[in-house]
Amino acid sequence: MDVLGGLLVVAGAAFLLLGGLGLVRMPDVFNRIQAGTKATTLGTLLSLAGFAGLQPDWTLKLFLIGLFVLFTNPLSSQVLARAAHRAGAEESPLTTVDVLNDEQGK
Amino acid sequence: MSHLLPWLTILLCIAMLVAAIIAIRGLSSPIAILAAGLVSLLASVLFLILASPDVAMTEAAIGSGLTTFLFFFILGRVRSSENDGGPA
Amino acid sequence: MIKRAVALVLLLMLGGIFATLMLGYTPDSELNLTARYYAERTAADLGAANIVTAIVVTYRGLDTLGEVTVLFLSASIVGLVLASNRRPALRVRTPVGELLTTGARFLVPLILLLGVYVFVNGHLTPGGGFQGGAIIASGVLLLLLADPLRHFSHHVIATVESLAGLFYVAIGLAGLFLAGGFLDNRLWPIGTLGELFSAGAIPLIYSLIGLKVGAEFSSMLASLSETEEL
Amino acid sequence: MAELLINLAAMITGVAFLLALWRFFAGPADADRVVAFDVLTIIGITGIVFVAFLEGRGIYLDVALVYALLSFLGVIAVARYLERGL
Amino acid sequence: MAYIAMATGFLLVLIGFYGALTQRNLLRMIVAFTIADSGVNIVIVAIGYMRGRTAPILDATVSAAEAVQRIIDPVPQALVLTAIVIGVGITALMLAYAYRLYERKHTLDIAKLTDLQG
Amino acid sequence: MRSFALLFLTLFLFWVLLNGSLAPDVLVVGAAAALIIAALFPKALSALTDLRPTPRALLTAVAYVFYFLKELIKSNLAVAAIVLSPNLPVNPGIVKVRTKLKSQMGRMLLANSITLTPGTLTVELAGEWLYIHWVTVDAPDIDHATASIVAGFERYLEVMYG
Repeated sequence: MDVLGGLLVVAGAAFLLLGGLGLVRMPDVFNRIQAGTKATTLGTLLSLAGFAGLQPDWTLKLFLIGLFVLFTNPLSSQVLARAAHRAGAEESPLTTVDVLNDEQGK
Repeated sequence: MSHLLPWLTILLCIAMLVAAIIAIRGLSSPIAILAAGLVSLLASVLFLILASPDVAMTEAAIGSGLTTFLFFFILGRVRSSENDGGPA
Repeated sequence: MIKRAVALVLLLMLGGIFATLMLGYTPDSELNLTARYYAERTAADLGAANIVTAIVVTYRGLDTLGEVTVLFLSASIVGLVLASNRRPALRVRTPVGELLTTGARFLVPLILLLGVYVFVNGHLTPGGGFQGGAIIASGVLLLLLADPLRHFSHHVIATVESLAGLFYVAIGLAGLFLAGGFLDNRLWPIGTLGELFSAGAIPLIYSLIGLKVGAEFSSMLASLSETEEL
Repeated sequence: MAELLINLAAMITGVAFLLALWRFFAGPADADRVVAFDVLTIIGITGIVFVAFLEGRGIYLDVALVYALLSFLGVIAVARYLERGL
Repeated sequence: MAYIAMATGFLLVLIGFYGALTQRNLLRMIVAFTIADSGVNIVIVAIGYMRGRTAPILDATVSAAEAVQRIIDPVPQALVLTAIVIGVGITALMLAYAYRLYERKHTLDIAKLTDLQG
Repeated sequence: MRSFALLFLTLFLFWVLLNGSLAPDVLVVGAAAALIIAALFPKALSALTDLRPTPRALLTAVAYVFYFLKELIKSNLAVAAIVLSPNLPVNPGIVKVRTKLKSQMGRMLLANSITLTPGTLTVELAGEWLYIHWVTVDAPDIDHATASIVAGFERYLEVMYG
């Protein structure tokens, strides 16, 4: 159980690292939000599961924390993405299509 | 395993100093405010390392939402003639 | 330029003072006299598991009353300073997206309940009235972010605030007559360490402080939100 | 074994923290820094759970709970400011 | 750890004061003040920290009997707790005054504010 | 009335989870607090508000959780593949898709799920239209994009919320 928990924590940390790496490497704001949200959400959830394995007494609290992360993290990312788009954030030259830009007449 | 905590402290302290310097020398006002918010969020983790969960919770509850919001609210109100002074 | 040089010189002097303070500092290895008293007596005398709470609410209860008053004063002054230009109807430049409104409607009750949890359990877990009040104000803040034109009733906020304050002082006075002194928590038996209904009046007092602090922060937010865009 | 794994995880999380911090420091636009801020707060939640585990105190998790539920408010405030809604 | 935290706290105070003294924008002076505020809080909490001890909350891990040997000094924490809350009140007050000032003079730049004089 | 009761139930359940105890004093305080908060926010939503009270909906909810976790892990492996490959094979763009969901809670869950799954991020939600940022755009027109992004989750959420 301890080893399994430890492995889960390491996997979570690896996903967090992936999120950080994506944040540094991706070309524009939207892609960075993508990498940031997904990888860090899964990373946090996995670490919390791992700690629940290491300390079974804490499972309930860790579950609640995971639930909150699951709801608040995508919400803040979406609001931020909308704001970035409205504020006219620069898109990477690789961008192929942007329906929203065309419709808002920018 | 407690030898990890000093390293964590050092990491947090470096990050806080970097954020504080951004807050002072940063280019734009929103980033300065955001950096100040980051200082208080990291301070909350530091308080937890210093074994004061009460203080850490206060800092997390207040530093994350309330203070940042107050600053951005006033900044949004006075936005029209943005004279971003910066250091003299 | 001269200003900056003067600032640097001042800061160098201040830094020197700080450095000598740091060099002269040796950490204690034993608790000092006051802390030892609190550590030894809190559990037996007051029945509170969180010693910081015991200090804030009971041992230094009068100071906390003063602090809440200072906060009340600063909230009132913020209201007063911003009072002259209240406009009923403002417009928002960018409407709020549906995602944020739905998210706020979903999350606000949970945030408020978390605030209640934090201040009701102030004597057992980290947290208490000040943290709980700040969390409740954060719930109000999320409402405000999701609907910038929302109108908060100053009347209700003021009523909650003053009722909480009134009961706080009343319990303090009751302590003077029924127990050992002003704000003494031993109005009724202190119960078993670690249960929710323990530590005498501490959960009640801290809940009242929580409501009062929450109302004060909310009133600051409400008076700010009614200002006009310049 | 578990101890080794925890050490490894702490190191990896530290590197992730530094990467996000770099993005906060360097990010060309305001929005980039806000994304970095968001990621830093989420890594902070894991950090708090780490501290709770290392100190062996379950009650520290309450702080993580508050942190998880409130840290997104700052990001939303900034976002509303950026889209000129505040 | 206490030393590292204390040094950081002092440095934050210095950085905050430097910012408050050299900034020209009133809003950013207030930001600098809040940083100095956090610095002071960190210093006070760091003074109360003792190596190898834990938080002053009694539960299954720390019983009431062994509290004296196991917990750190709770007094600085109670002090900082109130200081943080008051700090927000002060910040809100400063921001309200800044808003009023902007309403009158239509600038937050210190140099321009002193030039205009009424 | 129904939404009030459901909100109360959700809050009460949350309270019990938070405290992790079933002592009578905890339950009394929790019931009082949940009652007051539910009375203060008649407009508030809970995850149960629009949920259809049929056994089928509940079973679908359980299935949905597993489907979502599977997609979440798949999405992270996809992001990993993109981030770790040296030449960043991205082809980003913003596309428009349509949803059939009417309930607000269902739409929020849909948006959140889309944000957390392979290469997609909800940018804006306006009426029945969702604007989605897609890291690797395969099909820019509405129908294809709807089929490949929304359909999977909608199948479950439609049964749950309608």
